[in-house]
Parts: sequence; structure tokens; C-alpha cells
Amino acid sequence: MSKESQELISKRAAAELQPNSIVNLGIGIPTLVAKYVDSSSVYFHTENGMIGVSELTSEDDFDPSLVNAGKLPISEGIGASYFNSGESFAMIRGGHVNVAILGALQVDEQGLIANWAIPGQNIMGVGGAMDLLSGAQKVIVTTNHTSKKGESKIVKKCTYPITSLRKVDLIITELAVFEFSGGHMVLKELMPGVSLAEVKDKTEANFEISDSITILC
Amino acid sequence: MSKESQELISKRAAAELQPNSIVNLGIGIPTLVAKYVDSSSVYFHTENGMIGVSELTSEDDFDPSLVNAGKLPISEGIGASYFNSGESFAMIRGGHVNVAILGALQVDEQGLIANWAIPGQNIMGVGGAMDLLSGAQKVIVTTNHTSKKGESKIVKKCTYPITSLRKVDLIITELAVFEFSGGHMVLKELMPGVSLAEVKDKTEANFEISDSITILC
Amino acid sequence: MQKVKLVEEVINTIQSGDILMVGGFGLVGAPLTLIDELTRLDVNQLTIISNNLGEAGKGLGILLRQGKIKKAIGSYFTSNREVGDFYNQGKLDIQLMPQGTMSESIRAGGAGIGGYYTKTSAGTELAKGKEVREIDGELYVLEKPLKANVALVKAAKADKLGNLVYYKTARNFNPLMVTAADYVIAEVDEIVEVGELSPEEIVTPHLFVDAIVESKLILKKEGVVSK
Amino acid sequence: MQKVKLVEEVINTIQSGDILMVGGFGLVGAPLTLIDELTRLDVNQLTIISNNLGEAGKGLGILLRQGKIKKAIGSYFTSNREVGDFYNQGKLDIQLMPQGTMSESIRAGGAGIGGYYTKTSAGTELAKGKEVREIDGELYVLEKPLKANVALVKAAKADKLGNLVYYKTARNFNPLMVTAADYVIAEVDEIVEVGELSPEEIVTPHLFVDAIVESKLILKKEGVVSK
Repeated sequence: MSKESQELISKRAAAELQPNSIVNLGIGIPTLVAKYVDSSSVYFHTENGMIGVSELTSEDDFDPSLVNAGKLPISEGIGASYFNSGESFAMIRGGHVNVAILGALQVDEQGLIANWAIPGQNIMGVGGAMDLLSGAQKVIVTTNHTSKKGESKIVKKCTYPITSLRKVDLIITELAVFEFSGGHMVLKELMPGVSLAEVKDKTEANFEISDSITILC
Repeated sequence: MSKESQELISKRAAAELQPNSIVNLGIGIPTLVAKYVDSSSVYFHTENGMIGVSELTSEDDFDPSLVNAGKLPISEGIGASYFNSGESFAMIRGGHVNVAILGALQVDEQGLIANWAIPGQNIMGVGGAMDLLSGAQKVIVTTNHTSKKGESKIVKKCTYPITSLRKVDLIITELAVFEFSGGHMVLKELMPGVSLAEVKDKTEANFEISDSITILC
Repeated sequence: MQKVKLVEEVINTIQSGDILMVGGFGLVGAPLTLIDELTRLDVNQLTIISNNLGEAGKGLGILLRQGKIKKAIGSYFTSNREVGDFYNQGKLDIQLMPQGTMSESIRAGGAGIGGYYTKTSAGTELAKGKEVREIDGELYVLEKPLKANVALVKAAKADKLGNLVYYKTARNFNPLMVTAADYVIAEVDEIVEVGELSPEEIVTPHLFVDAIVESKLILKKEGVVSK
Repeated sequence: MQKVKLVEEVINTIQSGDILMVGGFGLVGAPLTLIDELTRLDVNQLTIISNNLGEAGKGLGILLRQGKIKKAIGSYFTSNREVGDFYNQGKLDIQLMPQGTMSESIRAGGAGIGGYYTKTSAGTELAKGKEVREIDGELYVLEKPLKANVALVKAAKADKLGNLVYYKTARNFNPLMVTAADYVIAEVDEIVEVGELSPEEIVTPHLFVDAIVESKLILKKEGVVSK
């Protein structure tokens, strides 16, 4: 994905975060969201056992024992605290994390997500994805609209193994923002310069179009 | 029970504790055991969330927020630590407490104990007794041999509601010490000045007599 | 977000019919100021999840006398003999739990666990009507999570974000209860600025705490006194 | 009781066929000295419970190359691509678990819980063959406790009794694993006298720890280096 697309998606996801919310960021694009948020008003939780994750101020000035779930160095925000992995996932499963922002291989028109396994390949990792889907109050998917091969990642029905029975709440791509409401997938926003025709063309899933559709700029 | 009997029982129970063991003391006679143990070599666990309980050095010099499971003031031994009730019972249930010393209303010849409820009376409390029986590696019962009415507390079969399916390991009374081995109740020791005839007379349960029976003095 | 509130203001979160968790082992670690304020609140039909119901006419024992409690869930009500009287008169429903099961069920409620198996109480009267299962040759009882509408807890210190640290055995059920209620009110003896508590010493991270009040009543050698 | 031991001495506790828990999230909070010593020990057929299996040829990845590991239980093996190769060649058995389920099962193993229900993984391939139960209208999966013969963990400091404190995100699985093994070896960067750690700051009470060794290898910015 282009740097511009990543930035576009991350910024849009950042705008979704309410002040004082507890947010868990997945690996990849989700991690970038932190750059666009005032970390003194949003509290980042990382499943390896910390709340109050803050961005590194310098790439050289890091503590090798202070990392996020992607094993990348981070720093400690004011008011931060540490806990063990069991307590961390108790927070997640118990519904204490307000928002999880996750990447996806596929999301389908029901809101089911596949983001951990590819059919025909060894399944070697799952990490915290299933727990975050089980427990986070709101799940936002940030993803490229299409795969590297050009296939739509917003599909009618996931063909990859699903991550959870829980349906996601919002999808943000470089082309559009979809919301799930009342069991329907609804196109809510178009990214700057994107036409409805392009979104229809690149989306396999059936979706409704919001009456109040917004064109971001 | 007379002070002498209490002292006799507590001292005998204290002698049962191996150096460096983790010990939980119930309310009543069990609490007295601590007086006869070097608390720098035995570590007392209390289910309200502490390991390293130490005796008060003076009755006036206490901290009202530092109590044992009987809500009595205690002090903090060197190397002590605090934890919440859930963690405390995780230690107990998980088999991390070496010895629990408990009082009893009845113990039967199978080793089953009743120490929380009396038939016909409201059952208003159970506390940590059931958990200690589930999880402690060794359970020692310290009790009067007979009830205030003179009835044997060492019975053929508990008529009071049992506390657990788990059988106790040792019974210490002011008359004798019984051990359970291979499913049998075995008289192991007579307290000073107590005759075998007296123990037989005051014990409803059937018991075997150890080949190596000891007379304490 | 301003979490620091007045006791009189925050107590109104509690409504008739609510399920409340109340921290403390007897008076130790109990939110004495909040309990006191609750006795002045016009509510009833409460379900109280707490290890004890105070003593006769003290702490939660006042609420009992006031007839505000419909049901009590705990492990040791023996310390207040009026509990038995209310129960006998059909004025109070009691759910007695082993203390370890009570604390584990609260943890389960906060940790998104749908149920768990424990050996504790298997084969006893407290397991009556519960599902029993043999696991590796031993009997286990299925226990359910406990959750509440509001939790009233006591801590030693809070920073203004709501991070909490506790004091000695006043910790007890408090760090569990903060995880298992929709709204959590922490009564503390001292409120400090964010950053004053060490990140390694914080026992309850702020995400669990909704409101912080400063204690007015505290436990001293001579009993419960004004601060 | 002398818990402070030499690495070379205490590593012999581990025997072929043992189930081992190894702390750490990648290299962070991993007992690097103990893992290094384990690569020199003549054992095989090990089951390793750890979030990852190191990286290719690093940490637990060396044990894998040595053919000492029979089975790996963890949540994220993707960081060592040789894990897939060994699996495809039938040389390694894999049990993949959601990270929250893995940590909860270790806690359950240490806490005497016979099993528990979680929504995590319900309806997915990881729930295949597992008992599913509907609770309050949602599907939950029954998960079992995890236990081990030996746990190798990393902490920042120990006192000579075995009380432990951790450092930042190097805490991770370590405080859980100490509760769930028959024999627990804690590798620490500093050993202090009993009484030097504050009773309120101790994260792992000493009853969980059987042996303490001082670390020789530590994680620095430039990677794993001698201390």
C-alpha cells in the first residue's frame, strides 16, 4: 500500500477515537493510527501487558524491554501501568477495551472478518486477534480495499477461515468507510477523489449506500 | 477447652510443620499454632491476601488494616507480600499451600470433615474452609476430642454436612494423634498421661493402632 | 475527563434494584464513606455482593436494618447475627458461596469467562443443583461469573486518571470488584497527580475506574472515625 | 532453604519428555541464560509452552534445530519460519492457541481451575473438536488448564526467598507460568536481601519460586549480550 493510502486510513481511524477511550492497535496500519492521536487523551493498551503506550520520540532512544504487541519499541506515557498477559487478556475479553483497530485479509458483508490464516498454508500464528474480536466494545478494520492481486478484500462471504463469530463495526480502506448497522453493510463515506463507481467496482460485497453519504476531503 | 489442652494441641501441630513450608491457619486453636513456630522459617498465608503473617509483638501496637482471616490484628514478617482475594484462593486451590490447619465439628473414620454447618441451624458462613480442603497439600485438624456435651467429635460417619470430599491427613486432639494412611484411621500417638482405654472410650470412630505408637511427654 | 467527584453526587448512580459489589473483608478495606452515604440514599431492593454484611447495625448492617437489601451474596454472614433473623423472616434472600469461589466468580465476571470448574464445594450442600463434572478422576462444580451494576471499592491512593494502589490487607476483594461492574466508584484516602504513582506499583489500571471520591470516614485503632 | 543456585546445577532438573513453560514475548522477558544452558543439556522429546519458539536459530529456535522439541504450544510461531518446516516434515507437533486462551489456561493450571468457558475462538477452526456451550445466547468454548513440569521464567529482581518483581513489558507470561509448574526456576538480573523489596510491590510471592539464578545473558539495544 502506498504511504499516502496508509496515512489516509490511519488518520480516518484516528478521528474515530473518542477522548479518554482505551484503544488496542493491531500490527501494521493500525499501529500508525497512534501518530494521529493525542496520546494524552486516548490510552493505548497493548496485549503484552501495558496501558499507556506512547510513541518513541527518537528511533535510537529506546528500551529493548519495552515493546508493543508487534515487538516494536515504544515508550511509556504518563499514567501508564504494567500487568501480566493473563490480566491483559482479562481486560480484553472482559469488555474493558473500548476500541480495537485491526488489519484484515477479508471482511464480508455480514461483518465477519478473516485475518489470521490462509487456506492451504500452515497456520502458525494467531496472537491476540481472536480475543480482541471477542471482547473489544468496538472493532474497526483498517485495510487495503483490494489485495496485491487486485481482488476485493470486502467480500460477499469470507473464503479464508474467520477469526470470530463477532462482527466488526467499521471498515476503513483507502477508498471508503463502511459501517455495519442492523446487520447491513452501509457505505458511509468516500475517500477524497474516489467515485462511487470505483467503490462499486472494487467491492465484491453487497452494500447499501447511506442517505447521508459524505465525501471526505 | 482448657488453656492447657489448647497449648498441647497447638504445640503438637507446630511440630508437624517442616521448615520453609507455607501454612494457612484456620480460626480458633489453629491460630495459636503460630506461637510455637519460628516464623522466620515457616511462612504463614492468610486467605484475605497475605503471605508472611507474623504475631503482634504488643497488643496495643497494631495496624487496623492489617488482619488475618479471623479479622484479628497481625504484623508483617520480613519478606511478606500482599495480593487480592482471588490471587490468594488461586494459591490455595492451585495446591501452593503446603499445610492447612483447621478446626472441626466432626471428623469421621474415612477422614471426611464437617466444620461449617450444623443441621437445623441457619447456614450463614463458610469462608475459606471448602477451598482450603480442596487445595492444601496437607490438612491437619486440631480439635477437642469431644464436644461440650461430651460427645465424640471423632465419629464413624459425619452427621453434620461435610465440608469437602477431600479427606484430611492428621487429627490432633488433647488426647491423641490420628493419621490417615491407606484409607484407614490409625492412632499414632497418645498425649501425655492419656491411656489407650480413655481414647477408645471417647472415640466413636473405629481406628487401628499403629505398631509404633508413641506416648508423648 | 474529570473522574474526581463528590460522594453526594456520585452515590446517585445507584438505583433501586441494582446489583452492587462492595469491597472489604469486614471493615478492613471497606468503602466506609460510600456505605455511609448509601444509608442516606432512597433506594431499595438491592442485591449486595460482599464477603460480609457488616455487623449488626454497622456498615452494610445499617442497610439491612433499613430494609434496602433484597439479596446478599457472600461467604461469611456470621459476623452479623441479624442476617439470620432477616432470612428467617423471609425478608432477605441469601446466596452463600465459598470465599474462593466468590472471588473467582467476580474475577470471571470481569474477565469475560462464561463459567469455570472448581473442586471447591463438590459433594457438599453448597453444590446442590449445580452441574458437576468429572475431570481427571475428580469431581468439579460449574460456577458462573458474578457481575454488578455498580462497584463500591476502597483503595489507599488514586491518581486523577483512576490508577489505584492499595494498603496491606485492605486490598482483598477490591481489585477484583473494579473489573466486574458497569460503573466503578473508588473511595481513596489520597488523590495524587497523574505520574506520581510508579507504573510498576499500580495494582488497578485506570481503565477500570469511573469515579474517584475522597474518604471522609476511615478505620483507626479505635474503630470507624471521621478523617 | 537456599534457593539461589548455579545455572549449570539447576538446569539438570529438566529431563527428557518434560513439559516446560518458558516465559517471554519474543526475546523480551525471556530467560535467555536458562535457554542458552538448555541448548547444552542432553535432553529430548520436550514439550514447550511458550508464546513463540524464538527466531530461526535463536533462543528456543536452537532447541528446535537440535531436534529436542517434540511439541510446541503457543500463540504465534510465525516469528520463526523453521517451525513450519519442522511441522511439515512431521518432526514437530503444534498446538496453536489464541494468546488470551493460552494465558488464561496457564492461570487456570496454577489456580486449580479444572476448565473454563471463553467466547474466544468459538465458531473458528481453533475450536474444532472442542466442547461448545451456549451461555446467555452466546457460544463459548471449553478450555482446559495448562501445567508443566518445569517453568523457566525471567524477572528483574528476586530477594533470596524468591519474591519477584518484573521490569516493564518483560513481565508478560512470567507471573502466570510461575504458578503452573512443579518446579520453577527464576532467572533474574539482580538478587537482593530479604526485606529489600516492598511487600506492596512484590508481584510474585516467594511460594511460587523454587530456584533463583542470576542472568548471564541479557537483552540490550544491540541484541542478546553477555552481562
